[in-house]
Amino acid sequence: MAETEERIIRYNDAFKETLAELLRDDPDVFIAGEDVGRYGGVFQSFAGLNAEFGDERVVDTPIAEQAIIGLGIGAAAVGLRPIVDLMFMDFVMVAMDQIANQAAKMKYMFGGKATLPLTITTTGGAGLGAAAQHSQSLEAWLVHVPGLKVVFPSNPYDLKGLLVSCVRDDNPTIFTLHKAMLGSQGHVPEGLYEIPLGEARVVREGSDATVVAIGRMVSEAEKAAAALAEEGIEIEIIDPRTLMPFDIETVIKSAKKTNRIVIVHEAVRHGGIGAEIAAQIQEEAFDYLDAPIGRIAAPFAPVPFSPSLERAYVPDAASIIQGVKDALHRNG
Amino acid sequence: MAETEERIIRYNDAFKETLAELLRDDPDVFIAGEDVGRYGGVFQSFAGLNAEFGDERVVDTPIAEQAIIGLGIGAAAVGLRPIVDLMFMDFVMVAMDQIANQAAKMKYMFGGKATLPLTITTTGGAGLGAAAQHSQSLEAWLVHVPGLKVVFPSNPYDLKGLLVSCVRDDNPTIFTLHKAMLGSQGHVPEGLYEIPLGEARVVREGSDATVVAIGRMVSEAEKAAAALAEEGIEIEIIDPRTLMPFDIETVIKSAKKTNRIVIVHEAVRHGGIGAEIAAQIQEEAFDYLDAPIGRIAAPFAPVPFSPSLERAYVPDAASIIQGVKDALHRNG
Amino acid sequence: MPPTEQTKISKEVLFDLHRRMVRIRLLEEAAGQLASEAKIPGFIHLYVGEEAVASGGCVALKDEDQISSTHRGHGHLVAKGGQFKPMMAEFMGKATGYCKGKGGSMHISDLDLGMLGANGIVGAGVPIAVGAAFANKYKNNGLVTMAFFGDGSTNIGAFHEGANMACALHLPIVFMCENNEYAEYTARDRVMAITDVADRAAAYGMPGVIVDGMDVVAVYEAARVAVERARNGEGPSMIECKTYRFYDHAGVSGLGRTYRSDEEVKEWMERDPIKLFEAQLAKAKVMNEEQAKEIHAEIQAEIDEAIEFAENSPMPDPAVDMLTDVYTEAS
Amino acid sequence: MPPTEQTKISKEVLFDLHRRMVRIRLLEEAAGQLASEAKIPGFIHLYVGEEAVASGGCVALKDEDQISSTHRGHGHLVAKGGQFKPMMAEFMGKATGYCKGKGGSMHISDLDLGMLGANGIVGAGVPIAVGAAFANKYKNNGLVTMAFFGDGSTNIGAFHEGANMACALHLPIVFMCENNEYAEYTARDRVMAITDVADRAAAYGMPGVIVDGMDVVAVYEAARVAVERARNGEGPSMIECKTYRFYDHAGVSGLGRTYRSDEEVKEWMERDPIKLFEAQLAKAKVMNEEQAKEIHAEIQAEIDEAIEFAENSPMPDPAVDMLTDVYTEAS
Ligand SMILES: Cc1ncc(C[n+]2csc(CCOP(=O)(O)OP(=O)(O)O)c2C)c(N)n1
Ligand SMILES: Cc1ncc(C[n+]2csc(CCOP(=O)(O)OP(=O)(O)O)c2C)c(N)n1
Ligand SMILES: [Mg+2]
Ligand SMILES: [Mg+2]
Repeated sequence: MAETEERIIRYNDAFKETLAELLRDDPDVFIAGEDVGRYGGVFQSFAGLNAEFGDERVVDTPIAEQAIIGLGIGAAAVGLRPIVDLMFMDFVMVAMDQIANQAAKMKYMFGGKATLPLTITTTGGAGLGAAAQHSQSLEAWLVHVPGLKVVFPSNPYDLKGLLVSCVRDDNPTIFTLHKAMLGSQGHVPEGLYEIPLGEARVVREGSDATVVAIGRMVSEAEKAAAALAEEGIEIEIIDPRTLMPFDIETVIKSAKKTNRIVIVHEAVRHGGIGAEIAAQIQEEAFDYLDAPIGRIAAPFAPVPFSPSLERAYVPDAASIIQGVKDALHRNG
Repeated sequence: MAETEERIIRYNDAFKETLAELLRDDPDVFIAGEDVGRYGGVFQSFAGLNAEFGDERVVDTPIAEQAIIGLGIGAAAVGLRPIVDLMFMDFVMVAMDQIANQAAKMKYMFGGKATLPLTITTTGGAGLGAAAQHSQSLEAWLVHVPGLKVVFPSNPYDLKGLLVSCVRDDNPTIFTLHKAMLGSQGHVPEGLYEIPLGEARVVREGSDATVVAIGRMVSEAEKAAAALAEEGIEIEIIDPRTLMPFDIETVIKSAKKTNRIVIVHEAVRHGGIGAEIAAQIQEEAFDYLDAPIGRIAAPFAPVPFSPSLERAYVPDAASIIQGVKDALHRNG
Repeated sequence: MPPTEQTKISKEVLFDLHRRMVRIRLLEEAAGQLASEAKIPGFIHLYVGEEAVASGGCVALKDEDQISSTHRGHGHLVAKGGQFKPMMAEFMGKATGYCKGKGGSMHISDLDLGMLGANGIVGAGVPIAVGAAFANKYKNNGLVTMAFFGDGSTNIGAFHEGANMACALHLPIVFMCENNEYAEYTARDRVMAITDVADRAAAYGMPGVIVDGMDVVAVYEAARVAVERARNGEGPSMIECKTYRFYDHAGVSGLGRTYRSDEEVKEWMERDPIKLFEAQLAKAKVMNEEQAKEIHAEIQAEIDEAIEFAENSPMPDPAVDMLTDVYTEAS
Repeated sequence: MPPTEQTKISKEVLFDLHRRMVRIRLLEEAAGQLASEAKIPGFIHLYVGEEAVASGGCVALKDEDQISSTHRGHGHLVAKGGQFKPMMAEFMGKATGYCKGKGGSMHISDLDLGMLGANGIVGAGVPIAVGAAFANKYKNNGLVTMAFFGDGSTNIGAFHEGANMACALHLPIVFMCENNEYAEYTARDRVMAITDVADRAAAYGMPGVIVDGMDVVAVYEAARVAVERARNGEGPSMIECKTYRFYDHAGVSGLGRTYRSDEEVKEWMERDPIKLFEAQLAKAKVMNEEQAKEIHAEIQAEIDEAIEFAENSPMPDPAVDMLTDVYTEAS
C-alpha cells in the first residue's frame, strides 16, 4: 500500500462504504437482515444503502435468524452473492444449524457441486454494557466448523480489504465487526481492494516476546507494547486478521524468533481460539519455546453487565503486560 | 466399588435402567423428547419407561428442539428435575440459544437466584454411516460455555454413575451417549450410585506416554495399549469422563510422570477439546514435556458418509499407536 | 370500559390496575432520565405506553403464577410485584440489584415473584414459559404461566415451537402478545403478511382474541378469561393487545424519528392508557383527579428513594463477584 | 380425478405423472432391498406410498425451477429428474454417486436439476428454499421454488421462519406439505393440536389447501394453481397433501409395528397412489395394464443397470477425497 494521502475514516463508515462499493460493483450482491434496510442498521452501519440501492437489494427481514441465513444459503446456491447480517454475534446461536450444519457442509455433502459465496456479517465483543447475550465473542465455535471462513478485522483498513475478500470468496464467510470499535478511526483508501483471507499482519516487530492479538485486542496490545517499550521490552504483535484459514506460519516464524508467546482474545479463555493457536505453536515450535504459551482472555463466566465487572472481565493492555511479564520472568 | 459379582449389561441398557431408577427415586424427575415416550426412543434407549411411568413423566414432544430445551429450563427453574433429550448431538445446533444463552447463563444473569437441575441427554459420534449431520461430536462448543457441565461416558459403569450425578446436579448438564457404543457391554451394579462430575479415571497405568482419550476413543486407546505393550511400550490412559469440569490435575500428574502426551478425540481436531487440554498441559507441566503434545482427531472436513471415508475419518487404535510413536520418537 | 362490564370489577381491582400502571410509568420515566444522563449503562428498552398490557395481564394472575418476559421487561417485573430499589440498583449495575448487577435491564428477574426473567434474545422466553407451565401441570398445583412477547417475536422459531408445544401438551399458559406495530425500527407490515398476530393462534389450535391494549380493563377482562381457561385445564390461549411504545425502541427519544411519523406517535399518545383509565375512573367516580395525583406522588416518592438507594449502593467487586453464580455448588 | 378435470390434462402430462411415480417406487423398492441386505449403509428413509406428492408437485414445475427436500429425499430427486446411476451409487457411498459418496441418502442432491438437497435436519430445507425463491424474484427470471416438508417439520422453528419470511417478502414459492400423519414413531395428533397443517397457512397470510395426497392428479392440479400464482408474482401458497408412508420411518419394515396399527397401514395401502392412478388411466383408456407393465419393466431394467453400475463403482479414496470439497478454491 503506497498511499500518499491518508484518508482517515471511522471503522463503521469503512464498513458502510465498502458495502456500497460492493453493491455498485456487482449486481449479484445484496444485503438482508433485521433493520439493515430503511433504518440503516441498529448501529447505522448500513445507513444510506437502502436509499441508494432500494428495498430489493438492501432488504429488511423479519426477526428470524435461521431464515436469514437460509435466505443467504439458498440465494448463494443458485448464483447470487448474498451478504446477510446477524445483528449481534450472540445470535449465531439461534442460527447455528443454518450456519454450521447447512452453509458450512453443503459443498462437502453434495460432493463439491455447491458453491456458496455467502457472507455473514455480525458484531461481536463486549464493552458496551450489553450483558451476557449481546457481548460474546464466539469465534472458537466457528473455527471448529470445516467449511466456514472466519474473519475479525482490527482496524478500518483491514476491515475494507477483508470484507471485499469475503464477499468475493466463493465460500461461506463470517465477518465480525467489534461493536466497541465502530467509532475508531484509521486510514482507508477509496475504492475496492482485497486483503487475502489467511494472511496475518505483523503489527509491530519485536524480539522479546510475541503477542498474538485478535480483533479489538490488537489495539490493547499496541498500548501494552508502548508501555513495555518504556521498560525496554520489545514485543512483536501479530494480528491474524483471518481466524480460518489461520496463518500459523507467521506465528511460528515469530515464535521461533522471540521464543515466548502470549495470545490474547476477548472470548472466554477455556476452549477459546487461543487454545488451538497454543496447541499448534507447541506442535510446530516446541524446541523454541522458553516459557509456556500464555493465554490472556475472559474468565469462565458469562459477560457481566455491571461496568465494574465488565471492565475487569475484558482483557486490556494491563492484562497483556502482565501476561508478557509472566512469560519473560519464566526461565526457558 | 467392591462388587463381588459382575453384572454385565449393555451401555444402552445401563442408560435405560438408570433412567428408570431415577424416575422411581425422585418424583420431580421427568423425561421429555422426540419419540422417547411411547416408542421408547429411536435407539430404544427409553424403552419401557413410558409404559411404567406414563405419558406425564416420559413425554413425547413435537420436533422442536428449542422448545424441548426451554421446557427443561422452565420446569427446572420452578423446581422440577427434567431430563430432556436431543436425539442427535448435531441437533444442539437448532437449540444452541436455549442451551448456551439461556440454560447456561440464567443463574449468572439472575445474580445467582436461578437453580437449574436440568440434564440434557444426547447421542454423539460417528461410525454408523449417518453422515455429516448425524455424526458430530460437538463437546468443544459446550465446554466453551460457562454454566454448563459436559459429560461423556466411555463405558456402562461410568455411564450409570455419571448420569445419576448429572440428574442430581443442580446445574445444566449435557450427557452424551456414543451411538456406536450402544451395544457395548460392561459391569453395572444395580441401584443408584454416583460418580462425581470432574473426576478422571486412570484406565491403565503406564510410564512411557500418556493418552488422554474421550468417549469411544477410550476403548481404541486400550486396543492401542495392548498392541504397544507387545512392543514394550507402556502407555497410561486417562479417561476424563467429565469434560467440564475437567480434571486437569490427574492429567498433569500423569504428564509429569510420562513426559509425553497424546490426546485423542473424535471431533474435528482444529478447535477441538484437545486444543484446550494441550494448552493447559503446556501451561502446567511445561518443564516436564519431552515432546510436543500430540492430538489425534478428525481431519478438517464434515463427517463423510461413505464407509471408506468414514473409517479413515474417525481416529482408531492405529492412529493412536502412530501418535504415541510420534511422541516417543521425538527427542525431549 | 363500558359501564356494564365495569360494574363487574371490584374497586380494589380497579385501583390495583391503576397502581401497577402508574408504578411502571413512573419507574420507566425515571429510568429513561437516568439512562440519558448515562447513570444507567448499556441498552434500555422502555415500556412506556404499554403499561395496560403488563398490568391487565398480571392483575389477572395470582401472585404464585409465573410470567416470562422480553428485552422490554421492566414493566412485566413491576406488574408482577417487582420492587423499585433492587430494580433501580440493577439498572445501574449495583451489587444490591435484583441480579447483583450481573444482569442489568435486559436480564432483570425475580424468580421469587414468578418472574422468569427479561430476556435479551427475542422469542427465547416463550419456551421457558412453556416449561414452567409444564411444571405446573405436572405438579397439578393450579398455577398458570403467562408469556409476554412482542409482535416481532412471533416471527422467530422459538415462539412457534413454544406455542405449538404448549398446545400439543395442553398446558396452563396464556400467550400475551404486545403488538406495538414495530420490531425495533421496522414496521410490522414489512415483516409479516398478516395484520393481526391473533391469527396465529389457530395455527396451534388455541383461541386467539384481539383487545385494545391501551384499555387496561379490556386487557384484564381478556386475561381473566384466558387465565381461568388455563387454570381449569382447558389449555392455552392467545391474547393480542394492540398497543404502542411512546419512546424509541431503546432509550428515550420518541419524536422526530424516520421509521415512524410524529403524527402516528402523537395519535397513540392521545390514547395513553393511564390517562384514559384515569378519565374513566373519574367519570365512574371511582377515583378523582386528586386521588390519582396522590397515588402518583406516593409512587414517585418511592422511586426517588429507590434512586437514592441505587446511587448509594456499591458496585460489585470483580475480585469477589466475577466468578460466583456461574454454577450452583453442591450443598 | 373427475372426468371434467381429466380432460384438461394432456395425455403427455398423465404419462409423465405416472412415469415419475413408478420411477420413484421401483427405485425405492430396490433401495430398501439393498439396505436390508446391508449393501446400503447408514439410515434410509423411503418414499414409498408418497409418490403422488413429489410427482404431482414436480410435474407442475419447469425443469429450471427449484425444489428443496427432506431426509426422505429420494422421491423428490427422482421426480425432479434425478438419474438412477448416480443415485444408487450415492446410496452405496460410491465415488460415482451424486455426492461422490460424501453425502449419502440423507444429503442426496443435484443442484444442476434445481434440487437443493435432501437434508438431515428437519425443517432446515425450508429457509434454503426461501433463499432460492428470493434469488428468482431478485433476478426476475420467472422461476418458482417448491419446498417439500413433512407434517412433523411444521412444528420446528426453521419452517415457521421460512414460511413467514417468504410471505413477508412475497416470494415465488410453493410450500408442499407431505402430511403422512407421523413424525418418525409419533402420531401427529400427539404433537400438534390441529388436524390440518393447511391451517397454518393463514398464520403467514398465504392460501392453504388440502388435497388427497394419494391422488396424483389432485396434487398436480393444486400444484399447478400454486405454481402459477407464484410465477405470476402473487406470492406463496401452501398445499397439504394427505398421504402415508408404507414402510417404517427408516428401513423397510412396514407391518407389525407398535406405533401404528396394521389395519391403518393396510387401509392406506389400499389407496396406493400408483395402483389408483393406473386404474384411473385404464378406465379412461389412456393407458392399459399392458402398457403400464411395460413401463414398469423398462424402468426396472434401468434400475437393475444402475445397481450394477453402483456395485461396480469404486469407493472414494480417503487419501484423495477426504479433504476435497470442503472449500471452493479460488479460481
Ligand atoms: C434473536 C434475536 N434477534 C434480534 C434481536 C434484536 N432485537 C431486540 S428487540 C428486537 C425487536 C423485537 O420486536 P418485538 O418482539 O415486536 O418487541 P418490541 O421491541 O416491539 O417490544 C430485536 C430485533 C434479539 N435481541 N434477538
Ligand atoms: C432438527 C431435527 N430433529 C429431529 C430429527 C430426527 N428426525 C428425522 S425425521 C423426523 C420426523 C420427521 O417427520 P415429518 O416432518 O413428518 O417427515 P416424515 O418423516 O414423516 O416424512 C425426525 C424427528 C432431525 N433429523 N432433525
Ligand atoms: Mg413490537
Ligand atoms: Mg410425517
